Amino acid sequence: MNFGVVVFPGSNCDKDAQYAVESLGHSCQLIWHKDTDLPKDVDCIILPGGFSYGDYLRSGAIARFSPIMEAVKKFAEDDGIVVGICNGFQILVESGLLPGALMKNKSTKFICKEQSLKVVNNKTVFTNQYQQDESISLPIAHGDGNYYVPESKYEEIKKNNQILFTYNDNPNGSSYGIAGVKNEKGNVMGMMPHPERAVDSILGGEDGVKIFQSIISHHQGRGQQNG
Amino acid sequence: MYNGKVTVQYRNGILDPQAQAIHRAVKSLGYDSVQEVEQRKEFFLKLDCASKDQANKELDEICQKLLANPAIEDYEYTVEEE
Amino acid sequence: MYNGKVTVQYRNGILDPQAQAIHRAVKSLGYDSVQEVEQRKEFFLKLDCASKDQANKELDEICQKLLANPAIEDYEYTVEEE
Amino acid sequence: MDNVWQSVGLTEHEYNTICEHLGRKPNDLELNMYGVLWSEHCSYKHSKPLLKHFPTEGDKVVQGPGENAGIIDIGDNKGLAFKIESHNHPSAVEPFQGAATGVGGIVRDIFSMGARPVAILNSLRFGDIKSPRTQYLLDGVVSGISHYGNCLGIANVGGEVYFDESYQQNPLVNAMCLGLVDLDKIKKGTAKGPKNLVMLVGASTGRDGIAGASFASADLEEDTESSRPQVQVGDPFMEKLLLEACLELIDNENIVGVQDLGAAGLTSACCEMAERSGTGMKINLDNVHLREQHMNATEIMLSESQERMLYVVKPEGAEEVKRAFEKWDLSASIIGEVTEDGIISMYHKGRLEGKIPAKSITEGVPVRKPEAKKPKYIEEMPKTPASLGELNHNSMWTEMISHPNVASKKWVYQQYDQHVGTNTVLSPGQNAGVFRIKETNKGIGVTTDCNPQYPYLSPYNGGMNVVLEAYRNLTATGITPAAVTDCLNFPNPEDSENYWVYSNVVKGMAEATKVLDTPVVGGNVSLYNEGPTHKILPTPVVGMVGITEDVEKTVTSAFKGDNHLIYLIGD
Ligand SMILES: Nc1ncnc2c1ncn2[C@@H]1O[C@H](COP(=O)(O)OP(=O)(O)O)[C@@H](O)[C@H]1O
Repeated sequence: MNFGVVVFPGSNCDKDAQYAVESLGHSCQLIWHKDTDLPKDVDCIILPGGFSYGDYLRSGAIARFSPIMEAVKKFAEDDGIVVGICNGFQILVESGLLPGALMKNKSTKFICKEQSLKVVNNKTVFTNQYQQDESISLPIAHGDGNYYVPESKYEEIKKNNQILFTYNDNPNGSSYGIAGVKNEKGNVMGMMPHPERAVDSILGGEDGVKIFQSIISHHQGRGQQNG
Repeated sequence: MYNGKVTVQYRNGILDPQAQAIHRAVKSLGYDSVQEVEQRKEFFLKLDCASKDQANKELDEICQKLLANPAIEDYEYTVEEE
Repeated sequence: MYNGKVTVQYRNGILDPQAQAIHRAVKSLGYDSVQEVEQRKEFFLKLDCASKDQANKELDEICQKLLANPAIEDYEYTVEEE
Repeated sequence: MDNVWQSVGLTEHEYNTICEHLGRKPNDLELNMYGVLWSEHCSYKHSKPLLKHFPTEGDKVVQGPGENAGIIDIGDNKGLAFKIESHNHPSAVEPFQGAATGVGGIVRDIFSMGARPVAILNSLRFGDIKSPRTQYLLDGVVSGISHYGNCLGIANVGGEVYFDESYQQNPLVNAMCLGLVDLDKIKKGTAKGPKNLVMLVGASTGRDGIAGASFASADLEEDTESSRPQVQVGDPFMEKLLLEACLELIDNENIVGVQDLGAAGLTSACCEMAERSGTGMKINLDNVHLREQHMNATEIMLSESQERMLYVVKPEGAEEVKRAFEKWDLSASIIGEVTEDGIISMYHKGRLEGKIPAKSITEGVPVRKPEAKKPKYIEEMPKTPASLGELNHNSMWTEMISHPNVASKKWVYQQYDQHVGTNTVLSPGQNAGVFRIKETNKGIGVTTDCNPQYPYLSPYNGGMNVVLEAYRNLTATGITPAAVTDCLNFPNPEDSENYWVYSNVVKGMAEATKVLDTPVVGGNVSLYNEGPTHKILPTPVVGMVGITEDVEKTVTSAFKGDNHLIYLIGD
């Protein structure tokens, strides 16, 4: 499977995401934000963590206008798989590909720690290798990870099973403890925790591997269906 | 030349973590009189537009696209000729 | 009850990287008319003080201690009776 | 100020030496340049003779002191570049920006050598934790480090936070950075080859931090609002772009030399680069991209605006190099060329504004050797320890583990990104930080250490002990120590007691590093750390690095299970 990771100015987890998917045996290319087209053969686009445009104004607010984002939107419309991690999640909500908004952590401080999460929905492109309601542990590292959805929207995304992960003890004040969501169609997801940092036991955990494996397994299944 | 002034603030009902943190800090400094803290952002833009209408139009677009996030923020703006 | 309004902005000559980044973003969206971008913060505090003088005094202290960073920012404030 | 030399913090003797060098009186621009370059911060005039004691050579040493950072050979054609630096006085005035720009400065030192920064540490000292001022400083400093380092995406792998009354007026903020470089791609701060072009890259130049180096070389006064330099605001985003662009240019053969702009801005970068190569530079200040209008030559030459680098580039490659920076939306201006004459000449608006021999500015400074006198407090120290009387072990235990110097610092390092880069094997909270080197089995261990009580009570032995403690920290995690960088934080060296302590601490550290075979490949000196009533304890922070061939074998300090035996090893 071919992954593509977009490099925005200020991205700093781009190479980590690349390393993670490559270490799982898949190919990955870095895509420059000023490009207007995605490489022909990519199957999944990752918007990586970091501080695109220094997080100035609001996290993700400026990066969403990068030239490549038009192509990413088109890719998503055509059912391509898009994953936003941390800053990538912020870019996806700013560009309207995912619901909600990300505000400053309730403590107003940056938080870097191992975080326990619950897999709320395991019937998705991104989570099919986990058990329903499984408790997993992934690193978080963010200053603006406080996810906001108004109640009405919450009811809607809950009904649509769009919530993928919730925090076991809400570290940042997120509405309903939400840590990761997908779009209604189910091909775009964003999450604040860093699965790409949890694919190697020597770094403290491997609970992130299944996210990539879920995507890969979904993709392979889709390939078989098609032909 | 036109001077545009934009104010952006959180929508009603959305808790602003920073304003809350400031409120807590003010209290911990002993200022118990303070009942409420809110904050907002102001932007000042100088626009070299052909007309005031044009400046108004451009500024409104800039607010919508960039300066405010409609999911959580409201904005207002004014334009004056320099 | 008194309504205090504080504005805080960078001192002249101090680098404001955020305003610069916003300016570049506005330009890259095609708004070449925009010549300058500045930003500042506004705070609104409700003070339950015995007198306007008292409110003025407390607000000034809060600005100095907390809301503004005297090394790089200037502040102004007004107090009105509600 | 009665005399011209005093206005820039120099002595009459130093002023006369300048006149000799120039064969005339310096003009205003030149005098100001000498003022910053001959400040302690840039010239080490009190420290040079002492620093000679340090061992600086060894099998692994690729680059010793004198460049932007030291480098050791860690095998597989890889070098480890590392250095520690202080940003004490700026952090006392504006903790957030002071600490943030401190991180920015040390990171630039590393990537200007061609190394990719992979880890940072910070060593912090504050006064009484209960005082509001300490809380204000602490909060600002930690947020500033977090703001800058996190944005750059460099993992924090360790550090220290220590509280003592003596730092009440003068907190210490030392930051260390480590990077990896291919040994055949190391860049140096040289300006070889007359007619090569001098290029200024990165942020525009404003009136920030003018005379910052002199400010760092004087005691902190109670209210120095007017004499304080304009605070420098850091832009970590700009630095990240600069970092990526510089590393993308690593294979470009048209690049002759690279230097970051730190203290004394263009002045020291131009002089140091030229001095290292025995060349000069002709600088046209009209070409410097400015942030503010109407800046004069002195302001441009002395500005300490952050996130700037100086490149020396072959003329035929200049366009290509410029384009590489433009890819990252960075400005690059050609501001001059290298000359044979060994002189830095500065032109502004068509006029020659100043001419200074590059050598005199870095080498010409008269060394100061203050008187050294054994401090009274040491003379008067009782020879036998005071009796502790009846001990209540329970309360002693509780008191110790709840002391702010012993208690967990998680509330600090939780604000730093410790895992970005996916290399961190041992993160803060352990005896030392350890990160792996991808594609190998190797790991690098690093620690910063200094318990200032020891050098205070017994300078020579205490100096040794600081090195030994760092050594123990590394070995305890399974790392073989290899080399040292140090940050010598001391009070005013012109006081003879202070100077005695300073020199003995350094001699003790030198002895220990010699015996342990951990050469000192770089460091930083920060003197004049005192306020109106408090002076700091001698605080020679040691940053020690080491290597393991098998990173899987590093160990954490936690007890691993029931019934395991506990041993106490040593005397
Ligand atoms: N400012 C800091 N930044 C990052 N890590 C820190 C900081 N202060 C302390 N730490 C980490 O906390 C742990 C304990 O620190 P310290 O009490 O100084 O340990 P020790 O004296 O045993 O070396 C160490 O792992 C250290 O790296």
